[in-house]
Amino acid sequence: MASELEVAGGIATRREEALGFFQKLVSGGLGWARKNSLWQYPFVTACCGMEYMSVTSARYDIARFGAEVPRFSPRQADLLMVVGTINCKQAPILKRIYEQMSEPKWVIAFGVCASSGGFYDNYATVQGIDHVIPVDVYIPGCPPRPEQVLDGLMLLQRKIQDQRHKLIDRLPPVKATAGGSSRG
Amino acid sequence: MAKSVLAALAARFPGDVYEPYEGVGGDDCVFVRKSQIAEVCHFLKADPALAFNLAPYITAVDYLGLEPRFEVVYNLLSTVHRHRVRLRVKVPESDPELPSVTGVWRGADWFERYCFDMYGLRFKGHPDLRRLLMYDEFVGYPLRKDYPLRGRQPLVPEREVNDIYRGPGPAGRD
Amino acid sequence: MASELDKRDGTPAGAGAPLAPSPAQGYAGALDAPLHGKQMVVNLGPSHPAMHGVTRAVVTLDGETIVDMKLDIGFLHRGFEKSCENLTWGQAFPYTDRLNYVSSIMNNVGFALAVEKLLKLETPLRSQYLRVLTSELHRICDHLTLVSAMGLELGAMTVFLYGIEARDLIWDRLTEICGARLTSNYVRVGGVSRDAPEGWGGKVFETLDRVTELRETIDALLTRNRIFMDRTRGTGVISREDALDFGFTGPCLRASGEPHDLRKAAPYLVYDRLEFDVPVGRNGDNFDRYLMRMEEMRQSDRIVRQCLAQMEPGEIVVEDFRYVLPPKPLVYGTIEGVMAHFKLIMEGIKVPPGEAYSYTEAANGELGFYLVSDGGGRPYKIGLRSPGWPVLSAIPFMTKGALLADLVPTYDSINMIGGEVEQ
Amino acid sequence: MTPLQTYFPLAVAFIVAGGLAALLVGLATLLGPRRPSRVKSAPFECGSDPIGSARERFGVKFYLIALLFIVFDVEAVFVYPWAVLLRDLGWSGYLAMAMFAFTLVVGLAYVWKKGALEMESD
Repeated sequence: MASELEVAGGIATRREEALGFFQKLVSGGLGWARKNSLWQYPFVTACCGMEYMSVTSARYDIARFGAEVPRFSPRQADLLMVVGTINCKQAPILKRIYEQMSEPKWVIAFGVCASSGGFYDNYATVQGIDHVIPVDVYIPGCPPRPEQVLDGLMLLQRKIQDQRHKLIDRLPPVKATAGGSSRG
Repeated sequence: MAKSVLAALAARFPGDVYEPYEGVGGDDCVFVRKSQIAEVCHFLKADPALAFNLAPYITAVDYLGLEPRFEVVYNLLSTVHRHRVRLRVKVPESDPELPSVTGVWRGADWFERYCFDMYGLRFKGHPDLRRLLMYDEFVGYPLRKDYPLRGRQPLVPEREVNDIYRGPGPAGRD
Repeated sequence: MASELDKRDGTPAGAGAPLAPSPAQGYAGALDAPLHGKQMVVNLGPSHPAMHGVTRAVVTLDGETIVDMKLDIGFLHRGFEKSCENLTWGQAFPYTDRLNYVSSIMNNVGFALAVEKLLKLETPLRSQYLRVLTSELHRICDHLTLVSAMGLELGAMTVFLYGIEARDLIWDRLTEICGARLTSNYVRVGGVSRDAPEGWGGKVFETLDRVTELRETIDALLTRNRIFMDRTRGTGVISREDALDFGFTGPCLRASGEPHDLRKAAPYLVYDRLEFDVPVGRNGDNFDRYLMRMEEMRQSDRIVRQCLAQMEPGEIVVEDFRYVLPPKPLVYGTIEGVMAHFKLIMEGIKVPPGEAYSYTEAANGELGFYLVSDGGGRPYKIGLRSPGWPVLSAIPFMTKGALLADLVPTYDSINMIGGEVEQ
Repeated sequence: MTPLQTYFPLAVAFIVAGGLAALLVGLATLLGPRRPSRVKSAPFECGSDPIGSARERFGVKFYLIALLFIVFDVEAVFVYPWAVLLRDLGWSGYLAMAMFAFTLVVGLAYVWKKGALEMESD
């Protein structure tokens, strides 16, 4: 769900057109609802955390975009905000938290270190969290100014609005696979 | 007042404390033989005239190419007399083992684990000598001069990202 | 029968006190037989708000009390030393910003003083004043962040909003002088990079008044707050000898009663011309560490005002092109300027071979840089003694036997900054 | 006002409350996509591998505290309606309540002396 941007295209029959119309209606409605209540999981590690504090505080208020509530459990969060440098020891933690987040979920790489490793090009740092998890919006800046963060959030909201949201979206429950290390 | 520290040390440990010199900016430094470092530190802390009661900053340096390759540096401070001393201990690469000073100060615990984690220097008598910063699956000692700068050992299988061209990165140590 | 029952569901092997000889012979004894619970191991992992996202504490709990704790750090180890060994001396400054990223200018000043100690370089008076001025502004930011985070994690949301608002105001003034809100990259070897814009002093005075107002509001909200006192008074206690034995420096050491402050013990830059006093606590618990920060903010406020008063116009950087980039007109105009510029950028400052240890009083304590230079333009080794490092290593000692809920204010009051502890 | 009408506002309140709750929870479960996976069902321990199981035996003092809480909480529930009707019940109501409260105070004294209230002792 995170970043598969399916854009409906090609020649559609009348029935598909009708169905398409309802699809678009539902997708638009769900997109509007989801984009305006993004509850974020602040995966804060480094200096961008200070800028994150300013973004969520009174002056550059993120609450105007509905993303004010930080939820520290992946079950209740829609938006994984990776704030700061992710090093090789933190990568499995990040991957597990991303997988434990419940759909629909999106990922923002907050700051240059999360987007591409920043100027820590050495043995310890993961060169960008897209090596570990799929990312929706990259926010440059070290640390990015709060306005940049809000701009990144608005970009994500436009993406959510244009995304295709299905009304009933189920996948068969996974069969109890035997064994398998939990670090998978 | 600084000369008294080196004088007291030279008097107390004639053979093991050698080449005292005045470092840059007036610090007094002295070399200590590897086997005696624990006793010297114990003496420096216990002696009321010196009273180096603050846990020292311990770090290691990798002089690749010189014979005793590694060197462990102890920067001590006494908050009573407000004077400092720097002990330098030469450690050959063939036997990177030296006695631990955690018996003297409990604060030295993590500094020694850092030296072990980054340079591979073992400390005899350390209660819990494991890697401090790097993960246990990491092979090798990253801060050694012969370890490559970008020697990443990822824990998680890397996803292939083909839309971004990553340049060669900053110029290495030419 | 009862003793059989007692034996079967007695304490499992290896946890709690060994099974006492079963007192359950008589009927009454059975009721008083100790029924120990099994100790639960909780993993306060890296991605946890109380652990500031970068430390993992594996805590063994007996009910609510912490029996044992193992700290696992390194989740923000970014290879500071290795990276800096492959850069020139001037390029290492942005890396030092990100060590204690809440008060970044202090790391710059610490690193610049260390390099200047190796170079035996004397910086002009105005640049020393500017360094002290901006360092103290960043010290206020650091203490504000600690107080607001401590308030937030003990439930006081308003304190957090006031603190961050005050910090944003100071960041605005710092943006005017260094160009960046947080990672200032303001200091250079031999001086500072920019002079204060005119009228800056007046704006700093206004900001300081507003910050004082906000800080006194926070003080009124927290210091005599029943809940805050109950949560922080008497928790995370460390005595003066233990603090010294663990290597505490800075506000955490002074909270335990040891009046050691490098700005007074070994004054550097212009600290000997400024009068300020150093608060010293008594019983080394979280409440004292919080009071240290509040009092130090007032002292820093005094220092900044004195600096602004005593500062006269003059050179802001030493006029020696072997260490300092020449101004642009000289670079474009003269051949020496171009040569100096090229040599400095490509090969860096030629620091004479040698090693030096320099120490400054950063917001959390003694920030030490142990530099080794092999004569080339790149540092051979940068050893960083971060003030928060030994304090964090004492957390298992300080919280042994405390309640799990006391771990949060203790962890906050030592102001663990991932960037400097895990380099 | 027939007895039924007096309870009508109460019924409306229950319906609105129940309906709102059902609506919110129902919409969330209906519209929420389901992508179950093995890692997602593993317990969340701040991103690291979970250690030990949550169902451990903990000290018996927690059970005692919970039991005492229920006893005295229920007593508080009885006190509320009595407090509302204090004037109308007159002395007989007061005496009845006093008897009820006194028995619980005896219970509290026994528990206090027995030491079940201290959390420190194991």
